[in-house]
Amino acid sequence: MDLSLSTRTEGDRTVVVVGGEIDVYTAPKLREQLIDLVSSGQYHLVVDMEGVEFLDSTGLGVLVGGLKRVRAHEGSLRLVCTQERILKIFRITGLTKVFPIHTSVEEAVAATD
Amino acid sequence: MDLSLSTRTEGDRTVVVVGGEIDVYTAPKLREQLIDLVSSGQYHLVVDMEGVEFLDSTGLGVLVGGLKRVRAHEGSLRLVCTQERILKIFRITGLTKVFPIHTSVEEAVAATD
Amino acid sequence: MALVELLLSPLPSHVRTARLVAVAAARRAGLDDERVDELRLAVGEACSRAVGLHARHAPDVPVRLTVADDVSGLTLTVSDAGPAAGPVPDDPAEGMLADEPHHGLDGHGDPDVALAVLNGLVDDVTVKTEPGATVVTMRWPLPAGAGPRTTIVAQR
Amino acid sequence: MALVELLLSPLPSHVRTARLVAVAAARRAGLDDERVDELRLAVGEACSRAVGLHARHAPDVPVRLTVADDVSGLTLTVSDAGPAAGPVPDDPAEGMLADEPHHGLDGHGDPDVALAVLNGLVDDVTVKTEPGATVVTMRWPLPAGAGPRTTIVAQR
Ligand SMILES: Nc1ncnc2c1ncn2[C@@H]1O[C@H](COP(=O)(O)OP(=O)(O)O)[C@@H](O)[C@H]1O
Ligand SMILES: Nc1ncnc2c1ncn2[C@@H]1O[C@H](COP(=O)(O)OP(=O)(O)O)[C@@H](O)[C@H]1O
Repeated sequence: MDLSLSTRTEGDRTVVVVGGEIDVYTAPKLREQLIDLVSSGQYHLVVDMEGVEFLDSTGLGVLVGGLKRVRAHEGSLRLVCTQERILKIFRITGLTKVFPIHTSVEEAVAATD
Repeated sequence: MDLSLSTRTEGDRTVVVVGGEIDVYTAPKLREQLIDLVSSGQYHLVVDMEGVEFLDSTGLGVLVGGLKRVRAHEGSLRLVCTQERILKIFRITGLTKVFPIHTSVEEAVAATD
Repeated sequence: MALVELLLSPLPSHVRTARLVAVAAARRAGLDDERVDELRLAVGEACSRAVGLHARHAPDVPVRLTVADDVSGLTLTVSDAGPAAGPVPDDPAEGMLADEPHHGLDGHGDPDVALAVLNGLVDDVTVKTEPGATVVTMRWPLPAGAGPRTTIVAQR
Repeated sequence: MALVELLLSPLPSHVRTARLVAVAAARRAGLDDERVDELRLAVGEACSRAVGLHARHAPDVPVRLTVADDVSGLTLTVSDAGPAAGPVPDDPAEGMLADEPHHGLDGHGDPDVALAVLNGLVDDVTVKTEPGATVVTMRWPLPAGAGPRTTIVAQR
């Protein structure tokens, strides 16, 4: 399964909907996408992972890279994820402490903490 | 995809419905099935291949083996197949001259030539 | 050049693994679906043949599949250590009908019929035989601009 | 013992091939679906790690995956020729946040984070390091009576 990416704007947030497999093969596309968004001045990102079927540590690295980029501009990167398999990988690596993880895009878009 | 097999009787014919992949891994099961039928006195077989997704030369060998067995009892082995990919393998090996190939189970069950 | 090499102990189930690997590599390289179907069957034939020969003659030696792709196309080889391949039969059906009824009872098919299918199926196939070894080489050209598929839909 | 050995030139797409092979072998061996998901990710991590190291340090040397199953279980090994693995980081998140922003820009992830995921995920994993080489060995027990699935429905 390949990676699919689409982006839309909701208020001051940019929602990136990711589907398919984020692995060492497809992660560069996601990295490009995140870099493009930050370069074009979009610093408040919501990454919707509900359609993600596979995520490995390379994908985690890309998300952390995105987080560092938006933080450099006082931005935010929020995740939407309710899949236990995927959440487990965030827990194993301690990244649940680093990313705000929401159960829906609405919740993530509304969040301000 | 594994092999699925089911048999039913229609008049004096026994219809064997085969689904999935007939390859070197699953062909022994089909061979067993054909041997069992002949051992139990069923010499007029119709093999419905419409659900077959993959067939290799090992599978062809098993069908030919079945044909030889029923012929030893003046029986018949008819195939039902309309899938071009599968028909091609029968053509390449010259087996279209050996097996009566029908477009439906009804046609095969009714055939007497 | 991207290269995958698969060594398989001679078991029927491993033929499936070989098909999986070859099909995945072919899709990745951009081969179209119809050719992928052809390749799946061709690799299966070459590997069933090799696995059958090894099971009978060299059970401890692995069968070797390589898949390589470069801009010009996809090249697959299947190497076995069985007795050298005979000539491809003109009329495989006749041979199959003439076989003893117990023929193929070890679960493996007839290596010559596998070769006949390969030859009938693949445009560019060569079979190189030496005493006690055979290498089947198959080539498929790749469509221009073929490559890995990634869907990017950006709506800003 | 059924053995599959896969040699891969160090390309990201080959990590997918490795996952495919391992998952097919595990399903065939009868591993349950939840464990298969675990194995898919674990093999992916071990191979991404190895492929990344080879791409940087030994681009001409293939990465090696073996899958073996016997009655007691399924054993997978991934061997690389990169610099020996360091200790598994206690807090991978911290390390990732501390990395230079250009880190991982060659498309490959952090080998230590991959190891941390492997360790957190798989119950029975050992990492054997020598200077310039690492072998990751993972084992999964197989359910009693596991084996290839074939459906036979006979209604006479
Ligand atoms: N290498 C293999 N050896 C034996 N059986 C296999 C192999 N690969 C796949 N299978 C069998 O075929 C079935 C279908 O395979 P596949 O199409 O790859 O997976 P699925 O449809 O379950 O996603 C699997 O459940 C497995 O039992
Ligand atoms: N080894 C691989 N390398 C790169 N891409 C792959 C690989 N295996 C699969 N893919 C990609 O993932 C897609 C889905 O793979 P898979 O689930 O095996 O097949 P499908 O769903 O088409 O039956 C394929 O169409 C292919 O583009």
